[in-house]
Amino acid sequence: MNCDKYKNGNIAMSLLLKYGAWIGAAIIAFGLPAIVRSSYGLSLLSQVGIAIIFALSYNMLLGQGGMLSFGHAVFYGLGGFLTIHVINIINGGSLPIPLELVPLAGGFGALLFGIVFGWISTKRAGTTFALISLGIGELIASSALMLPSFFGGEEGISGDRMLETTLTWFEFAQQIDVYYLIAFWMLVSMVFMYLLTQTPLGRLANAVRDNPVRTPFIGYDVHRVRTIQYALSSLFAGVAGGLFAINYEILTAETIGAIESGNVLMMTYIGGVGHFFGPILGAVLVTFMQISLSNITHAWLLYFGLLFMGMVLWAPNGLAGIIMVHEPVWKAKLMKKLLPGYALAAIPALVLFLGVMILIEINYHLSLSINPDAPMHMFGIEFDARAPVAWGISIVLIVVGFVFLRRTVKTLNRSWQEITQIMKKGAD
Amino acid sequence: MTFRKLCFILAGIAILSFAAGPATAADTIKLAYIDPLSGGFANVGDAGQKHFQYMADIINGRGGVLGKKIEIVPFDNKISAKESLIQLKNAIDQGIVFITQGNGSSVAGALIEAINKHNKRNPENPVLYFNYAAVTPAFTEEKCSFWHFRFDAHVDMKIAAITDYIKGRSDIKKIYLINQDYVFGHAVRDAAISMLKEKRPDIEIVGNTLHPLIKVKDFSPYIAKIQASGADAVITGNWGADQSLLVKSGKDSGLDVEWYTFYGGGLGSPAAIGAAGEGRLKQVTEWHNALSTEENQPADEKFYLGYQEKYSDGGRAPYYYGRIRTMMEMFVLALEKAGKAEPTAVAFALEDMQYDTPYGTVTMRGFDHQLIQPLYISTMTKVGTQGVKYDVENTGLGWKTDGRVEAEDTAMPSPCVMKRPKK
Amino acid sequence: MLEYIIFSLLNSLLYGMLLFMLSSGLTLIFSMMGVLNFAHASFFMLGAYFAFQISVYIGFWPALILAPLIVGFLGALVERYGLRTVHKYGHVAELLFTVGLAYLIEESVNLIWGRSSVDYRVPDALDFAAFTLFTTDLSAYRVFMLVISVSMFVVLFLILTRTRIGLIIQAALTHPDGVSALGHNVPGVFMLVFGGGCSLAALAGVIGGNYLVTEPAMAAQLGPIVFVVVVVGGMGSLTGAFVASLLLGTLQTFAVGIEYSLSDLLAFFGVTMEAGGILKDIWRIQVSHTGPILPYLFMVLMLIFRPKGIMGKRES
Amino acid sequence: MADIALKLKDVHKSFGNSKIINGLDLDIFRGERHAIIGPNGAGKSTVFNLVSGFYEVSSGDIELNGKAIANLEPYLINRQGLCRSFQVTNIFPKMSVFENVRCALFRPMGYRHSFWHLCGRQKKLNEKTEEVLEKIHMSDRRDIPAGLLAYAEQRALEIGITIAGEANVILLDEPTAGMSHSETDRAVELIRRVTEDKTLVVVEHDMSVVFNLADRISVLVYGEIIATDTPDNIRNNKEVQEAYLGQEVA
Repeated sequence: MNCDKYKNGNIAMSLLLKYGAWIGAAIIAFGLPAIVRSSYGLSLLSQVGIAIIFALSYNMLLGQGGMLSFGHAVFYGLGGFLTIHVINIINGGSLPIPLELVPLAGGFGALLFGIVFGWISTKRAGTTFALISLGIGELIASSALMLPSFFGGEEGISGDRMLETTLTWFEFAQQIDVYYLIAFWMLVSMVFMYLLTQTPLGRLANAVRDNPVRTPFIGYDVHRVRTIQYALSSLFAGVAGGLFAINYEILTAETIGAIESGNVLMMTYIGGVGHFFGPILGAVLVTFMQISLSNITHAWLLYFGLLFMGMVLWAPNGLAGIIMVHEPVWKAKLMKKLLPGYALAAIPALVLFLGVMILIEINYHLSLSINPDAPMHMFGIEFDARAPVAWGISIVLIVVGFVFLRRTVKTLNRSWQEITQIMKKGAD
Repeated sequence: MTFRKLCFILAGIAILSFAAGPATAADTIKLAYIDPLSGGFANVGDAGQKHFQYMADIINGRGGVLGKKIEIVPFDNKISAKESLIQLKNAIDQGIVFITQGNGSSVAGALIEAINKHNKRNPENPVLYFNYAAVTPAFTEEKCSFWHFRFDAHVDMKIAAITDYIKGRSDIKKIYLINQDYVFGHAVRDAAISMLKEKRPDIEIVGNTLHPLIKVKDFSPYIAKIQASGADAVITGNWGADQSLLVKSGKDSGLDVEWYTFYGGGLGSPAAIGAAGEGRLKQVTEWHNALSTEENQPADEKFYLGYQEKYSDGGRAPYYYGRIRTMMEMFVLALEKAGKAEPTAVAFALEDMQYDTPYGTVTMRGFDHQLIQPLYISTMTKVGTQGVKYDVENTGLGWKTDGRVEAEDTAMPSPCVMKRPKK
Repeated sequence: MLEYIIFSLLNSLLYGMLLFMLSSGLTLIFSMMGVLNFAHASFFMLGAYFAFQISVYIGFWPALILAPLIVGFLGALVERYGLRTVHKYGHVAELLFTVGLAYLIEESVNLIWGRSSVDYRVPDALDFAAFTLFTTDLSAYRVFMLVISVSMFVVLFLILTRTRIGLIIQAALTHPDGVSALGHNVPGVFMLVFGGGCSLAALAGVIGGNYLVTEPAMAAQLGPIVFVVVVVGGMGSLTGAFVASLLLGTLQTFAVGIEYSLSDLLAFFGVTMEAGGILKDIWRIQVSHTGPILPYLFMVLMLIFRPKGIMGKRES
Repeated sequence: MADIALKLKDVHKSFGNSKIINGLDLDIFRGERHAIIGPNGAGKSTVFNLVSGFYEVSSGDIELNGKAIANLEPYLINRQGLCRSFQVTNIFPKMSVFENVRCALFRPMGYRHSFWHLCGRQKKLNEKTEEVLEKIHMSDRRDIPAGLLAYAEQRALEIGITIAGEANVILLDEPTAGMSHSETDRAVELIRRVTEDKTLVVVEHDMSVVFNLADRISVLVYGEIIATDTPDNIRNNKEVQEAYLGQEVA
């Protein structure tokens, strides 16, 4: 992501190259409803859009500023609550704001809180910051139940998004209208958050993350840089919360709590903190897993936990990291050296996954399903979960998969080493 | 081809492969069950699903209704309002028009709001919501909705039953109120204070404490306060760990009080409380597992044992929601009366419907959609003593009836003003 | 009133000691390895479940010894094959690893023991009232808990001050870099400390599991309170953790008894508040409602104004 | 009397009971290259840390360009026109070489905490960055993450960051530590070139570097300056020889 190459030549071509990703994103965002027509699918996509803004705003802290926060949902939730109150005030009569602009109310409200909490908590980074964010998160989440006139107690605050004034011809009765609004704000937020990384502040946030000791000697107060970055990140989290309010028309205390904060951390980390687009991937994947996977299997939490642990152990740079290590290889036209290795490793990996999956599903069926005695269905095959055959098959699959995976991974590693060497030579 | 292009192509393929539509509805009458099926509250959600499945088994065994079978379709909402709304959309997309849910007033409130809006915005395609356990009074009072039916007694009704029972207990002179510090706890407290004042003005309320929800690990300080107040009885709406820890902590300090609870028999609570509740823990419910023997209802006993055999996980998760049976039977009657599985017609059919349970007649009040049913106060008692035949959750302890409160005595006035669609 | 105060003091002591058992292991782990172990409470839960299972088969007393040993062994394995792998990616990765671990442990417990609470009971030998003071009983089991936790503190203290390994650990607490320079097997010490810390949490689980409720949510419900103890007590200081535990125990116990709110305070000065909305909510909150959130407030203030903690030797 | 850029007056610093700096007086003239030498533990790095605001002064005054700077926050001292490098390499490892230098230019070129300028569009800023890269001979490495550079290159980059901001007083802490002979020669050449018309204070162990580079040398022993003079005079100073230089120079 380097914006500083001054390219001469065909301007149209270079513009397309430069903005291709954005144009593509816009086409995808606005084109998806042509493919996904069900209202459930659109709800899912709407949630994905909200999650993308939220995760990107979180990465402004973790990835760009080196601040690990356990309380980011505070701003998401506050933004949401402020927005729903604003919606109710507008419905009450006197305040003529079109619905399309209402998310900004959440954003700027969250910004104010972000300035205050940011100033309090960013004096120190690292574990101290993490723990302060955790503490503040707990405090705000607890007070949500104690201050029912703002947070609405357990039932939360609800409102009606069908306002009198709108800027567009949408009336926001149907999910599709709301989806377009979310897609619009998602793209706007994405562009702004990307541009922010290209400003002096964005670079200074990187500098503070990389080396807070050195930063004062280029003339900056570390605390102030962090506070501004933190506040701006809250702004976008607030916008995400505002869209949440419009999408669901209800805000409950769960939006502000630790689970939501943990969620956004996982999304961002699984997606990859090192690249701008990482959190987008994470938000898409995790939202899908949480909502659709839970309809397929009750063991989804276990799969999710395993995925997360696997990423932490073997892919600390997330999905984006996995993709981006291949960029130089592709550029050097060496992919053909890797592909056989991947193909070879994919087979035992699948076998291993299948074995683990069968084992997990059998166990869930036996211990947590409605009726353990009923036969199980997997891949259209009906079988008895207590039968030793099923157990035997899964264990054999696991053992075979594991043994061969180890071997193929070794080969894969060797071809990687080879490739790095070739590329090094090429570079020199 | 650039690396970027490759990534875009792959992403495109991924998106297209996702675009599969939902399965079309088969020829069954579907009831969407939206409750937590994973995470911390999954045990409660699982148990509810088993109750519904058991009832569906029975109804389908009789040949179903309107010539169709009933199908329970579970949706996992992880007890989150947000996820519930997404799952509601999911259910509607699958052509399901009957929804049921019970756990969490936050979820129930969100569903009522969402269903009201959905039905207003899509009048040709309405859905109907049966609430089997969310007890916030407002749902059938200020916030009442034509599309919502409640089959559980709400907070004020349960407190009315408890206070009715206490009215006859002249040995209780001092009462302590301890509740969770959120809307539900406040409702329990307020109702208890006003009804006690009305029914037993001589009783002194010696303490009134709110504590934070779920956060308290050690209840001994609260027990010390109760101890110091000299209370004879405690009324609490606490559920889950807040209830178990409270009662257990009371036993450890030798606190000699009666515990009047809403959820003493709630799933997992008897096992968690165990012997600490013997002879002290009381609950207010529409049903418990000793009723069939106490009132000599062998058919109900058979019903209970059938569930225990098939779905109770070796007795660890026993039959609990008597009202789910009532609800499903009334649902079947309403379907038959309406003659079609159409929400508006079913809703009108349910209004003012009466149904005879083994333990008396219940009425779905037409003007606010609140079920009026008799309630029982029962005490946790050792199996084999005082006619208690079955235990709960393999604890060796069961329930024994202390008193019955007739349906009409639990009925509360309601300020409900309902907007009805045209018939 | 006297009765109330005496029992509140006793309660503070008991609760504080339970907190200390839970957090002492974490203090060691956090100070030495810098790992904010989110799975610590999960090991506490594992201790309770193992103890339950063992007590079903061979009784409570063997469980008291066996369960912490098994959990300690598991903890050591986690350190050896998990944490050590992610160590090179930095503290954030280590911390997230423990978050994932907490997830997995909870789901596994669900899978093995089911989603409801298990019937883990106080052993019959201890199920009586030790003595009655005024009108309140003190159960023998609570006395037993007190004895176990105090003796654990003493043993831990002796190990840390009197044995060779203890001295190495102490040195590593304050100067983690220096120890490796002296040629000690630091990875080995880390494994030992992590395993040991986990088994301390498990011991708390064994004796706390039946006093509280043994259920899959018990780890999550405990929440980050253990971090509060570690932070307030200070990095690298067991004594600090001890003092902080007792302090938090007292704070929470006594806050319960104070039923004054801000409006009462203002009324004392002759001011009456006529406010609606959110202000009214704030005025009406009584101190007794805030007991369990006070620790977090305490932690945030501590981190802002004295990040070393009460007795910490260095900042994190 | 020449113009004084940096002045230390009776500066004391102690950590607990141990006194590290004991009444230090030092005048650095504008435009000179001044080396501070001394045996290990004499307090050379401590002096830098005091001047740059890293440590608080126990007592005494420090003046930069005539303004008191003692106990100011480091970033404020930096804004007064002082910049320093570190003994241990101290760059921004995950950012590219170009970004490293550019970051050092934000404040001097008036960008403050701007989040409304796009770096790529700031022509002057980028030209200036290229200039600095040219000066430290790293233009061809501009897009490499700084953490992946070779050691000597990282040190060169650090000097680049330090001088980029047009601070008029530059503090370099052992700029050639850990370098080979040829690398050292190149580094000295670089320092000489980039500190033209600036005031340079350098702490250094390598005596050939010191005598090659410095206009004046101060000798610091046990927290006190025992001599300040030209290289030749220092070389011949008996006291200095006894205290420190000894056989090293001979």
